Amino acid sequence: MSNVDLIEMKIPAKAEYVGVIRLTLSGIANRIGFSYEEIEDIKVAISEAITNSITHGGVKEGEGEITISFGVYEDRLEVMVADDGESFQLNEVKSKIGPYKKSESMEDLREGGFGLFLIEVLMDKVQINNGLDGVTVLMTKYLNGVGVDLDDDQVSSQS
Amino acid sequence: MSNVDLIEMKIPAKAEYVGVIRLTLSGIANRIGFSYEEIEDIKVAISEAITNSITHGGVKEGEGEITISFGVYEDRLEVMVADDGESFQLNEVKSKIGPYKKSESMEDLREGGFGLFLIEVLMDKVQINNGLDGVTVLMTKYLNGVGVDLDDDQVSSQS
Amino acid sequence: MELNIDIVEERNKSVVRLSGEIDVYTAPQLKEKLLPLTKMTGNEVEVDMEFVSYMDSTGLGVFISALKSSNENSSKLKMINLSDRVYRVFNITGLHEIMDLERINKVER
Amino acid sequence: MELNIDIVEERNKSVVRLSGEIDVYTAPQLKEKLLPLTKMTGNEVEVDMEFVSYMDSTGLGVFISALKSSNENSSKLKMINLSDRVYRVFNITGLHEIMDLERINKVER
Ligand SMILES: Nc1ncnc2c1ncn2[C@@H]1O[C@H](COP(=O)(O)OP(=O)(O)O)[C@@H](O)[C@H]1O
Ligand SMILES: Nc1ncnc2c1ncn2[C@@H]1O[C@H](COP(=O)(O)OP(=O)(O)O)[C@@H](O)[C@H]1O
Repeated sequence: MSNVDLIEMKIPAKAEYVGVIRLTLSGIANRIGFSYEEIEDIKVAISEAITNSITHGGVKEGEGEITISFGVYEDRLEVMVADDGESFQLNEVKSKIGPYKKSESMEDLREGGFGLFLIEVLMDKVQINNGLDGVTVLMTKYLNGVGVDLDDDQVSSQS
Repeated sequence: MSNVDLIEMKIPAKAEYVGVIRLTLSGIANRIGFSYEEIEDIKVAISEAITNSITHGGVKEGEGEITISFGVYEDRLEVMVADDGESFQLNEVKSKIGPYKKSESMEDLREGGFGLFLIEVLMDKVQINNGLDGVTVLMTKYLNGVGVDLDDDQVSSQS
Repeated sequence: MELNIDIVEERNKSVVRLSGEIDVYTAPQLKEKLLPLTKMTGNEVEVDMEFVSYMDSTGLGVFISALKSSNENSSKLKMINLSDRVYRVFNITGLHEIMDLERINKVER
Repeated sequence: MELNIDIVEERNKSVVRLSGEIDVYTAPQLKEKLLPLTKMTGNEVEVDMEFVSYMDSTGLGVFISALKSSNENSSKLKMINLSDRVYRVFNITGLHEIMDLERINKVER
């Protein structure tokens, strides 16, 4: 018996299926023993990753596919979201994301760029891989809320 | 754009994940427009198929894998449940299943055999395939509750 | 996605309050707790199913074996407060004919 | 998994009652209904979020563009009855500093 259960899902890259994944996630996270608050946080993080795959994946709405893998461990949940769209310049993007800063004037206020930031804040560990054939976001949430750094790259080695 | 959305899931053949599939199903069926009552019926049918894969699939608990595919059409939902376990003698089984009959005495009352019967009653169309490498159950539920016989074997041709 | 099983022992009577889902995952726990109660001669086992939000054939299996056991041991088994959903599963399979079932807000047997 | 948008027009005031989830699927509908209200000079737009069960950054995007529009058109935008969950998303991103937010059972801005 291995110490991880893998659940894999493939959905069309369509906005209407993000809510379905949230339902699946709530069942899985509940099994692991996460609290209501934690489950709601993970829901947001996963939705952000899937939303990015849908809106930035570079595929025409409804034509791409998104793979979501849940790695169920005793002490944590690993979620991988992978699309088959275009990659992006992570460093360039990283300089733009973050919370709202008072210095921003109302006119310049960006209307996006909060998704990756929310993922980073709400999850304990985030790893973004930019492949030739799409983007993979690997997110980890620990049961006790503390992001201990263990050798836990089982799911990532799959990507 | 194709006229069907496919959602595919792979789960470990473990009892604890049947409830997760019910949550996923409720999201998908809700999107299609099924009523609460219909969704509850489909939940039972799918759970019966997955339960059979877990308990009769012939794999040691926790070692097999079950694939569940949802075919989302405008007028119907197709759900396929496939395991990688042993096949069974469908005809032999068919003679045993069905509702309780008054002739059965209390002592002989069977404790199982209601699963496949419930699937047949609750869904509009059921097709069971016995392969060399496992059993595949394909279930269809129409939106209006009427099982019209159309040329709708898109999902089945995948199995 | 869990099943909570609450047992209150009264004189010659056991009241079993269930809440949650009865499926392949939770049915074994239910069987383990329910069967011993039906083995006590003369005992009246009342299962309150008001808060059972889901039940499939795995639940039927448990209640059938509990019914058999109560017949063998001269105890009584009764299910009360069945929702329409839960009753539907007994009804479709014809088991409402041999089980003592009381629907919620509707008296039947 | 849907968002219901109910708009009641009063004198110089629009009350928008939301219920359901704000995500990538529903945000476009919300934007389409909310933005025109902020374009009416002098209008007070009050968004009641008591029954919003889920919101992510796609919701923030809608409210940011509504805020910009209300600044440009001299209207007012206010979100009321925010649950802890919904408030959390505004708060983490720092947007609570520029938005007129009223939490449920808690007055803040
Ligand atoms: N899956 C993805 N595929 C391609 N580009 C992406 C992906 N995810 C994020 N990005 C890039 O990162 C940027 C920041 O993403 P995010 O913080 O979620 O904000 P937003 O989506 O609102 O722009 C996006 O604008 C996009 O350029
Ligand atoms: N996925 C499966 N793999 C192997 N055998 C199966 C499978 N599904 C059903 N069967 C066979 O069909 C029989 C009837 O199934 P069912 O009506 O669900 O009742 P039960 O599971 O309670 O026996 C089972 O006992 C089993 O022999």
